[in-house]
Amino acid sequence: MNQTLSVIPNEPAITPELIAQHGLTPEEYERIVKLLDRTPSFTELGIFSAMWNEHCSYKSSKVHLRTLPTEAPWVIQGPGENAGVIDIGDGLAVVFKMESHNHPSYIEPYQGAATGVGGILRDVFTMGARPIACLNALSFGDPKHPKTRALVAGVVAGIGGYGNSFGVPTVGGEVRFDRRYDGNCLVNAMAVGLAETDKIFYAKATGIGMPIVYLGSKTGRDGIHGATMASAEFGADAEEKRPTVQVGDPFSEKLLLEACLEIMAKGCVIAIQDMGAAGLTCSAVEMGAKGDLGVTLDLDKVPCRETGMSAYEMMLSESQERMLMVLKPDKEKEAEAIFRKWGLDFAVVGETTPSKRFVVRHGGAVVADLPIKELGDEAPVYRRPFTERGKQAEIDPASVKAPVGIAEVLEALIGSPNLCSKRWVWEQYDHVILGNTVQRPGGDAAVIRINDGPKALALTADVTPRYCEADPFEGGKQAVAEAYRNLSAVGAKPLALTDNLNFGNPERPDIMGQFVGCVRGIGAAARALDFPVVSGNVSLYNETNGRAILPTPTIGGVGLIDEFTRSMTMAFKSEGEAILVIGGTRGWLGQSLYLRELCGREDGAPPPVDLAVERRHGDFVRSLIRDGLITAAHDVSDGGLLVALVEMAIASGIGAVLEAPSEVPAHAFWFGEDQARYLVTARNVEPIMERAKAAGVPVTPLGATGGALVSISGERPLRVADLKQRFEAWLPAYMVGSH
Amino acid sequence: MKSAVVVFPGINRERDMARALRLASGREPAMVWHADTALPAGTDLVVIPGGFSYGDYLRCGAIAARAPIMDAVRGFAAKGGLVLAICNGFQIACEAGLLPGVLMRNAQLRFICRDVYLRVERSDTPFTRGYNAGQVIRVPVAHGEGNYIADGETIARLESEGRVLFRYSSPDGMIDPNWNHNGAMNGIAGIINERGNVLGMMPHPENHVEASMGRTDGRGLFAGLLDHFKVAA
Amino acid sequence: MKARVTVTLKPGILDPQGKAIEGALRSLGVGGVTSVRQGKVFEIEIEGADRAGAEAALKSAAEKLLANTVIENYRIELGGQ
Amino acid sequence: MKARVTVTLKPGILDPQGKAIEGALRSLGVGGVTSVRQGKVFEIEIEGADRAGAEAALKSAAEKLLANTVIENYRIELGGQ
Ligand SMILES: Nc1ncnc2c1ncn2[C@@H]1O[C@H](COP(=O)(O)OP(=O)(O)O)[C@@H](O)[C@H]1O
Ligand SMILES: [Mg+2]
Repeated sequence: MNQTLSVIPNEPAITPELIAQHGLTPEEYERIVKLLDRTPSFTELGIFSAMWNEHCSYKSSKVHLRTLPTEAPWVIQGPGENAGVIDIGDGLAVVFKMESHNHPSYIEPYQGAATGVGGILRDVFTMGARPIACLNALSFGDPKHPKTRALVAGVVAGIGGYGNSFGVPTVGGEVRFDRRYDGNCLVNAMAVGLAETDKIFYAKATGIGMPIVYLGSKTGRDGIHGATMASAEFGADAEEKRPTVQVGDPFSEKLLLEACLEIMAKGCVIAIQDMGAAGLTCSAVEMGAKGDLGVTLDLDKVPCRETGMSAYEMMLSESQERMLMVLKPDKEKEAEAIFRKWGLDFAVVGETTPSKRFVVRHGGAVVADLPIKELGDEAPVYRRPFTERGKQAEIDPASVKAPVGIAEVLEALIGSPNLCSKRWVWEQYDHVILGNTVQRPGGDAAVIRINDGPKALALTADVTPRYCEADPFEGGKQAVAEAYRNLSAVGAKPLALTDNLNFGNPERPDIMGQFVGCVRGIGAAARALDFPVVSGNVSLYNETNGRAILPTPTIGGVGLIDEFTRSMTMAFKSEGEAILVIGGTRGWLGQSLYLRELCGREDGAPPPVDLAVERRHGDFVRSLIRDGLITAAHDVSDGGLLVALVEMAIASGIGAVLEAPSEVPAHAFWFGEDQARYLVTARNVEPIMERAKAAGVPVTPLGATGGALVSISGERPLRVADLKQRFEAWLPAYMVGSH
Repeated sequence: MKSAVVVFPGINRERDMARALRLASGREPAMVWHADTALPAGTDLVVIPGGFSYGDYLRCGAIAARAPIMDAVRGFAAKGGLVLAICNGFQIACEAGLLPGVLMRNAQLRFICRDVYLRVERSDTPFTRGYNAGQVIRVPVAHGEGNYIADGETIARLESEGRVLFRYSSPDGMIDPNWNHNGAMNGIAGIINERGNVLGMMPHPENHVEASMGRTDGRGLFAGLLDHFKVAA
Repeated sequence: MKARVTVTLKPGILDPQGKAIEGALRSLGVGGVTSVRQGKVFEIEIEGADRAGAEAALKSAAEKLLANTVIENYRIELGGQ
Repeated sequence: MKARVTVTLKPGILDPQGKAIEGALRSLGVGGVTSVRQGKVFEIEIEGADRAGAEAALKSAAEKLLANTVIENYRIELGGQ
């Protein structure tokens, strides 16, 4: 195939600088030349750079991701499609995925976060699912860093701005602050949709000579690879051609959703793929490669927003709210009418071919002619060297006692940036639209009724990055275990998870070691808990000036509740009920918030996660909920027992009288972060104790609910109302600049 | 009760509304497309639901208010037909001249979704006969621009003619700025037109209609409307 | 032909955004600003070179859609080719 | 002193609002409009009569707050007293 393509005037010559600007190494470029048996054209170089970059090719992470467990009898589609799909019975499937939009959100917080939400929603409805909920996991820098406040304001407004307008409830997530995110905030968005099991749509094209249709909004110069475009090669009109920030248009996306679902219902669609990162390139190549078919695109047919766009620009544009679809030829007119009704662009831009080549024409010339399978399959795969961090020393609780009493510690923690209420955030999200929100944000997991019931989904997003850094393997396990626990605490059977792996530069062995360790931990936990990974996303190179973010493998968990009216909440229900802690307490202070916020130390081994125990305790709590033996449940995580207990008190306005522990030092007992624990309340303790004994689950009475105070014998009692005030105050006060 | 729900591009609470109407009346409402020029024959109640018609671009409700179907809605209202306009619907009704005033951005400039308390000011209208005057109900709001304003003369007229049907209040019915989340003048959450047949309100009673979901304070509005048509029949 | 329609709030109408910006400018240490009112500007391309026709179209656009004349004023400026 | 800061989207940045308005004008029968882009205008009162000082303050206001310079351009006009 030693042909040359027509020479396009004014295209830059392929120089080593240009190759480097495309993020390709000299070796990778050699590989391209060998594959083609000639020099690539400028457009082809752009296509390769898009297909072979970390984001599309997963070249640093692939070998490790393959180790994750992805199967279970209820998994319909694991990783590899736009989103994962699981069967929830009654002919229904849940489609979900989480994805990051970190860098764009740091550059332009509102639009970056908004388009992140838009992208993940598209992944879900591309598969034929109507989105029913969103979650978001956000990591920001030190509250005192001058950029943090504006990032929080912009990101939260952007997530709300998109989801609210699109019409999906945003029901859960997390918000953390840590100076390690100073130069790199993380915005991880998750979307969950509902489809019929026999009407799931995939990216794989079938049939030769089938029309490939472009749908949605027009193409502009949005988000084209910055480094490339900044090159001087473009000459005098560089200013005009500057790549631009992607702007979200939730209105168009809502129309796109309705139009797509309508033509899917009418049986017009053979294959469908949304245009996400590297837009037209990735979507067209994937459709063809998955179906062992070639694809020919005619760029003169692509609806453009701007004049004079080059083939290179069109192939790499990341304009939002666009789709590519292979249509049944006899349904073309019908499909077009539907799209016109919704006021969207519709254009046949190509067709499938038997050649297995990816051919792109523009202005009468062939600007790219590439082997379609190799574009994806031959992408480099790296086994990057990694070094694993040694185990940290365990911390003796007696050696790290803060100079203040239990009451003061509690007051400090409950009003601290990481433990305080995130109401200021989630009140900007419409969390009640669609009328199915059984449990709103603020609990352990959100609960969303499915259609008119009786089933419901429980949804959560979790990770504890400081554990992941101290011990990647334990941290990876803990993230999965915490998601499992949050789902169990509302009475849901955990079914499957999506992961969003945010790390620094994988070319650094220590960072790669974090990645490898976390993935191993996630895999181990997912396997032990029967909680497979069905979709995910990797975001690497999150670092500034050589300083990486904390390793942050966010876990999005989905669980199923058979009868939504019986989902469990964490608020105390009435006075005089027994409070029990399920799970053992050694008083583990390594990497705890107590250590960090009160002692100014960030060291020690994080709490180990015993997966067999996690599973046993989860099963136990779910059985108590199912059999109506408990009145409230809450998992114990960051901040430990007393923080969890106070959250239950605040949620209800009811206080508690607690007994001081005898075996473990008080500060370690109340604030240690031992895993696999839940707090529950019950009117009748006997049957629970009996079951616990039989199941081998440690259950310890802690006290009773009642009154307006949280009091521990020997400590200063605290008013629930005052604790609530502290809990609620920090974030709103921070956002108006008062601290 | 035969109801018709008007659907503009970008409207997104039409399903919530359809469910509330169905649960109240046992009947599926007709969904009417913005480009249509007529309402289904025999329509008793027209509903303009919540959402982001046309993305709320330009001004909330501005573009929808000029859609073809709105002439039919205006005609229907002019003949005394009942129109229920909620959230974006309220904004559209104001822009369409069916109701006076404007909904500006919330005073704190943020979108707010939370349960609020409303004092029902009158029970002698088709929209509020399912409640008692002075009753306080709890329903959600979800909007960025619900801050009702009008000129002094209009406000005075609304008040003197008893056209404010719902007001943001404390749980025990006090009108208090601390319980007015969007800064609306006089705590106005919902008003009717002069003739009393068009109601615009920001909160979402349609999201609180099922006991199994925890709250039913929105039911009174739909039950009242049903009652109104039963009595009329 | 290029044109511009500027839409501003009528005097006396409360402008919460403008107020918030005033406050924010103060806390950013931008001195001397005593009042801010926010409006909209529409940059419009209109076909043909008939100024009178264009002006009529723009007036109708402003009246029918771009401005809510209950609370807003508008101003039309016609540019050159 | 009166001033005006006009903030407009940079060329090439998607303007969903402008696009929706274009469509609406077309269906309202307002003829000839081929493109609409929406921006913001801030009408500002600034103390003192020192034009240079005012100009500096406005520039800082625009950079820090009024415009999002990642996606927007701004223009400052100083009026008379
Ligand atoms: N960004 C967010 N969006 C929506 N809800 C959030 C967000 N951040 C926190 N929440 C909600 O606040 C509650 C507490 O969050 P978190 O402290 O992270 O819980 P947990 O420790 O149980 O995982 C949860 O219900 C969560 O869904
Ligand atoms: Mg929890």
